[in-house]
Amino acid sequence: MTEMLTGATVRKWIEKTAAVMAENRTYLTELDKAIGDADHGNNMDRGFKAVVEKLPEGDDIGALLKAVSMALISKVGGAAGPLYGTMFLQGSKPLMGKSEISFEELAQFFEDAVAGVKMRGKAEAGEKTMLDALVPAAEAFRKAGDLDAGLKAAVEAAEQGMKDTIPMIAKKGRASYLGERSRDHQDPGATSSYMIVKALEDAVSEAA
Amino acid sequence: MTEMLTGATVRKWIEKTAAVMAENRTYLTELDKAIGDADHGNNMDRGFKAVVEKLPEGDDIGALLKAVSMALISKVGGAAGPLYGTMFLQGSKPLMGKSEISFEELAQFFEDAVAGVKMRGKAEAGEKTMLDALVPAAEAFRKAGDLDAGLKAAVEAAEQGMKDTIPMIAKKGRASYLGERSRDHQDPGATSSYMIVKALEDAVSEAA
Amino acid sequence: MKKLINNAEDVVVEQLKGFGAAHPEIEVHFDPNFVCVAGGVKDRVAVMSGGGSGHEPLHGGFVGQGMLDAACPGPVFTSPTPDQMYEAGKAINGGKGILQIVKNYTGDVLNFQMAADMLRDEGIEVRNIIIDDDVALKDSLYTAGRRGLGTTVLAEKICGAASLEGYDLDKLTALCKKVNIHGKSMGMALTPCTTPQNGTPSFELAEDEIEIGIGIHGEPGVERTKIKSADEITETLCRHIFEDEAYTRKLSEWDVEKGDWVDTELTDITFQKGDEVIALVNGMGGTPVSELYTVYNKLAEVAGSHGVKIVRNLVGNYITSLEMAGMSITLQKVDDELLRLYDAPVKTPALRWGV
Amino acid sequence: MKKLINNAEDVVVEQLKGFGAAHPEIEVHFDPNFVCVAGGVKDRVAVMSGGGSGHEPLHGGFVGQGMLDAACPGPVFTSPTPDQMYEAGKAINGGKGILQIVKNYTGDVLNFQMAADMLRDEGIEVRNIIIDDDVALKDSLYTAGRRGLGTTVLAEKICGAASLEGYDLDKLTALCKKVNIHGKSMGMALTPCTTPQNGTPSFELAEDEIEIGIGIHGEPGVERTKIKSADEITETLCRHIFEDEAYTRKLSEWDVEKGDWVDTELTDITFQKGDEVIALVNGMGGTPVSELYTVYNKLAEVAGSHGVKIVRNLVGNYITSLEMAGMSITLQKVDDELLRLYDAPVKTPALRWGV
Ligand SMILES: Nc1ncnc2c1ncn2[C@@H]1O[C@H](COP(=O)(O)OP(=O)(O)O)[C@@H](O)[C@H]1O
Ligand SMILES: Nc1ncnc2c1ncn2[C@@H]1O[C@H](COP(=O)(O)OP(=O)(O)O)[C@@H](O)[C@H]1O
Ligand SMILES: [Mg+2]
Ligand SMILES: [Mg+2]
Ligand SMILES: [Mg+2]
Ligand SMILES: [Mg+2]
Repeated sequence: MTEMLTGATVRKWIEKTAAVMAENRTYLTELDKAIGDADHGNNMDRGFKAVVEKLPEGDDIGALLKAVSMALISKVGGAAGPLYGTMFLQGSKPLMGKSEISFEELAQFFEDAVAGVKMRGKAEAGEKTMLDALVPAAEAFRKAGDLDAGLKAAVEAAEQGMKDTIPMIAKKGRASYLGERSRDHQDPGATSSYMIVKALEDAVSEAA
Repeated sequence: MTEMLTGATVRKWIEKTAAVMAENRTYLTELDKAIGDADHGNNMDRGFKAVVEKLPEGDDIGALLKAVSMALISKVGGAAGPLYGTMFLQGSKPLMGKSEISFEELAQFFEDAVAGVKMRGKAEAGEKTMLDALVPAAEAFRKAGDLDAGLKAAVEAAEQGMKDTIPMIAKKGRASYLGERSRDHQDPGATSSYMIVKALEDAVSEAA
Repeated sequence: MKKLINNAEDVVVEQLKGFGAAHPEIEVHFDPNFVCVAGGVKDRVAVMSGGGSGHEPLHGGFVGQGMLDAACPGPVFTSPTPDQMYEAGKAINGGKGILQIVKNYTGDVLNFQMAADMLRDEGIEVRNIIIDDDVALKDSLYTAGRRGLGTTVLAEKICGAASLEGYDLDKLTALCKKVNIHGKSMGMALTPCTTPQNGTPSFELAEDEIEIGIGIHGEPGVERTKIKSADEITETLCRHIFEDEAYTRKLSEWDVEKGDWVDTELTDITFQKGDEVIALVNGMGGTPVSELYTVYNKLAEVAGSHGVKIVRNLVGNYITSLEMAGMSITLQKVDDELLRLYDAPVKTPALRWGV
Repeated sequence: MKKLINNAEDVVVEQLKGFGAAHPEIEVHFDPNFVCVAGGVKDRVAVMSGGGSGHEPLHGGFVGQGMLDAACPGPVFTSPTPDQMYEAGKAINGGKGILQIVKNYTGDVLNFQMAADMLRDEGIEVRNIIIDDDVALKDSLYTAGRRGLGTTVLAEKICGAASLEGYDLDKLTALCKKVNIHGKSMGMALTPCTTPQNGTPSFELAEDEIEIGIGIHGEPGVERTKIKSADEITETLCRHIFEDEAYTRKLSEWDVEKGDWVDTELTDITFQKGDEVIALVNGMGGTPVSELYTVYNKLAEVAGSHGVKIVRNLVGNYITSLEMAGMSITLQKVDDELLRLYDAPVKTPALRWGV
């Protein structure tokens, strides 16, 4: 059982996320092509490539996550750049100087991250955005009570949330222009959000 | 046996030519597409439609042919407009005021017509142009000695001349830009010239 | 995909290099990418814009005397990042503040706002006006709101002229908002377009289909129909523009007193008999300009039938979607002020008169 | 075929109507079709051109102050008929003669010559200069000779300015000839184009093929190759332009003494180290202007490596082939006279500066 999340695991999480984005670049872009402008995979891949390049040395989890935020903000562009950038920025703040973090701190990270996305994008869950994966993930994590179970629950909730976007009509972002025609498509941002949560679980279980 | 070509037959010739151009509009344009700019059929059809509209009343063969010339010049454009326009103009000159013309006069018409095209386009037979149908037609007509045989020979010669353009490399007109690549294509102008000669034979044999 | 490019990942940089080589009066900066007037801005408000690339000449082609002072090009169809606007803002700051003209796409809005916050931290006054003129989208409550289309070009022209005339930041910000609520646009596509990164068309359209109400990022429009004549298409776009009701929505603005972003309610005008307008018939990139004149012909007729007088017109490619075939129509209601500023001299790569 | 048109048989007329509505300073005449400066020409040589439609903005877009006085549009890709040039000539005759600028295509040459003869019969002095700048064609003995490409645009600009400066007909004719022998062009296509009349592409190109040495009428070029990078393509066109040897051919000219058309021998310049040039990177209609900047970037580099200095440039759509994707490069060697005239003010729908 994992008691604490270490800096090394956070680093692994970020690297894994970068690998997943590279692998799923075309897939995410195809999702965005259906209801957006066909760039989400390109954006995420470009962003996380830069993240990995700019990741600082050391174990400071707050510093690592802040570096993720800065790289995303300056390399992704589009809607996803500021949103994910703000997500990591808000989440990183209480973690500055910490080389390992507890369940409680990670739960707080998720909640801060979600709050950051909501604040920046003025959106709520149910509008067919990344929040539909992130909000249930954060809630499920907190409810599970410990790190391993929490991550498992978060991944499941994120996956379900991602799938739940399929029947939704988009009310935020580019997909909202399509109105009814945005239905029956999975939201690209919710999909990348699920991937980010999943990469964290993978990193933690590998480290265990 | 036809002794004289009447004004009525000339009128029929012109109308038949217009019908043939309308029918073969796409065919001629396709030929021009291969080695030119895909408009010869459109040009000829537009031109002969105008010809028929503007054809004067009466039997004056010179006047009829001059009207053909004027309509072609003002409606065809491209290379074919001035060339066919000059052809009919030069050919019509000695026929002004005549309501019927003899073999000799028609032979002269063909020769004047050919001279007009050569003068205007600075071309000779063998350069993959309309002259490759017109020059042999004029010669074959003269050689045959009478109207019916002459027209039959002219049509055959024009058809052969038209086909002979296939292996030629164009040296005049738009097809010349293609150099070697102009080979193995039949010249659109030689094809429309053959059609004009053929329409005359048809008009004469119907009148007979 | 057939394009005149070298490296799909790098098209924006290679195009910017050529742009810089062709226009020595404009400085091109890399990493972060932005273009700005050489020599900077002195003693007047600086005007900047930006957005995803692929809409050329917007925005870089409008940098120059009497129009934009800087433009920030993102990757193709992806909004630029805040560091671009931050560096551009520092380069053109002339001590009188900066006006950002931003097309209403979530990405553009968020990135420009973040940049504005960063510049403000440096002690530079920044205002940020969102252009949302696309009448294809009826509703702002359940969508990201109307997109920014052709009115953006006119806002850049008019605000650039006003800056030269000496408008201060408050007055210029108000002017830009005025342009926005007086402008309405709508577009359509005959064909999709292909971004260099993706290599395949952004959406599919059958050989006999067109898309009405298209944005400028290759995103699908709001209605797909069978192909129609130019006149019918023009009538459809005109109907949406002329019959558009007073559109009310909230747009984010910087509140100087509060020192925060606040949502301000704005209502567009509707066109009335007797109005004078600037008409922009804009090509999407792959449509011959000759066809745009067929559209203009009908537009002038329809405007006349509404008693609306076109006092100036632009017919050509101004805000494009790569090689998409299609067009958009923009009508901007003008008064003496807007017309004077529109007519003022301008010298940019893509728009030039009077100088 | 997807186009913004109403009636394929009538596109030129409907486009001209819109053009006239958008540009009240230009008169549009129908049947025969031509456009000319409103108010006619007074006390200077009138300059006219024309050719098939589908190359817009050429030529109508260049009618106006300091450039063309009239333009005669034929059907799409088909040269106009003599009655058009005849009526246009009568409309713009200002008593000092008329210069016809004619692209070297058999149809254009023949129709303009016939019109010149008709105008001369009316007592109007007419000269006729043929532009044949397309270096893709090496030989004039076994072909219809080099085609007229981008140098035509520069000839129209420079001669229009010279007419305003008061050049008489002889001097203007000599100037136009000078522009022609100092200009070299070459083009390429990524895709074919479709004329409204035909509804199908003018030629076929595989998804990985391009055509080098293309004309502007959808006619196939001189070489078909696999698609290459923008830099490689630009290098290929540049190689043909810079390595082009002094091209000698005979062109038909009106001989005033003889009162007849005579063939005059002309030899083009070759580019030398130290030359100053105007560079035109021209889009064929369907290529985004952003891609043309990638071409310009390489062109500037190659010119530099030949010691040739680009002193002015134009990057955009000036002489097109409907919606064809592709481009052409034109280099015009200039001296003080040509540069002064190029820089002179111009106010036309498609080219405007200094006024
Ligand atoms: N206001 C918003 N709040 C939260 N997420 C949003 C918002 N707008 C868009 N998104 C998310 O961003 C994703 C699109 O990202 P991306 O394609 O990279 O940016 P863009 O839409 O600018 O091209 C959407 O799938 C959606 O999940
Ligand atoms: N100099 C010339 N002399 C005689 N015929 C010519 C000449 N140039 C072209 N032609 C003829 O004209 C035909 C093309 O006509 P058309 O397609 O109507 O004109 P364009 O080439 O201007 O599009 C060619 O097929 C050829 O037969
Ligand atoms: Mg996207
Ligand atoms: Mg032809
Ligand atoms: Mg995007
Ligand atoms: Mg033709």
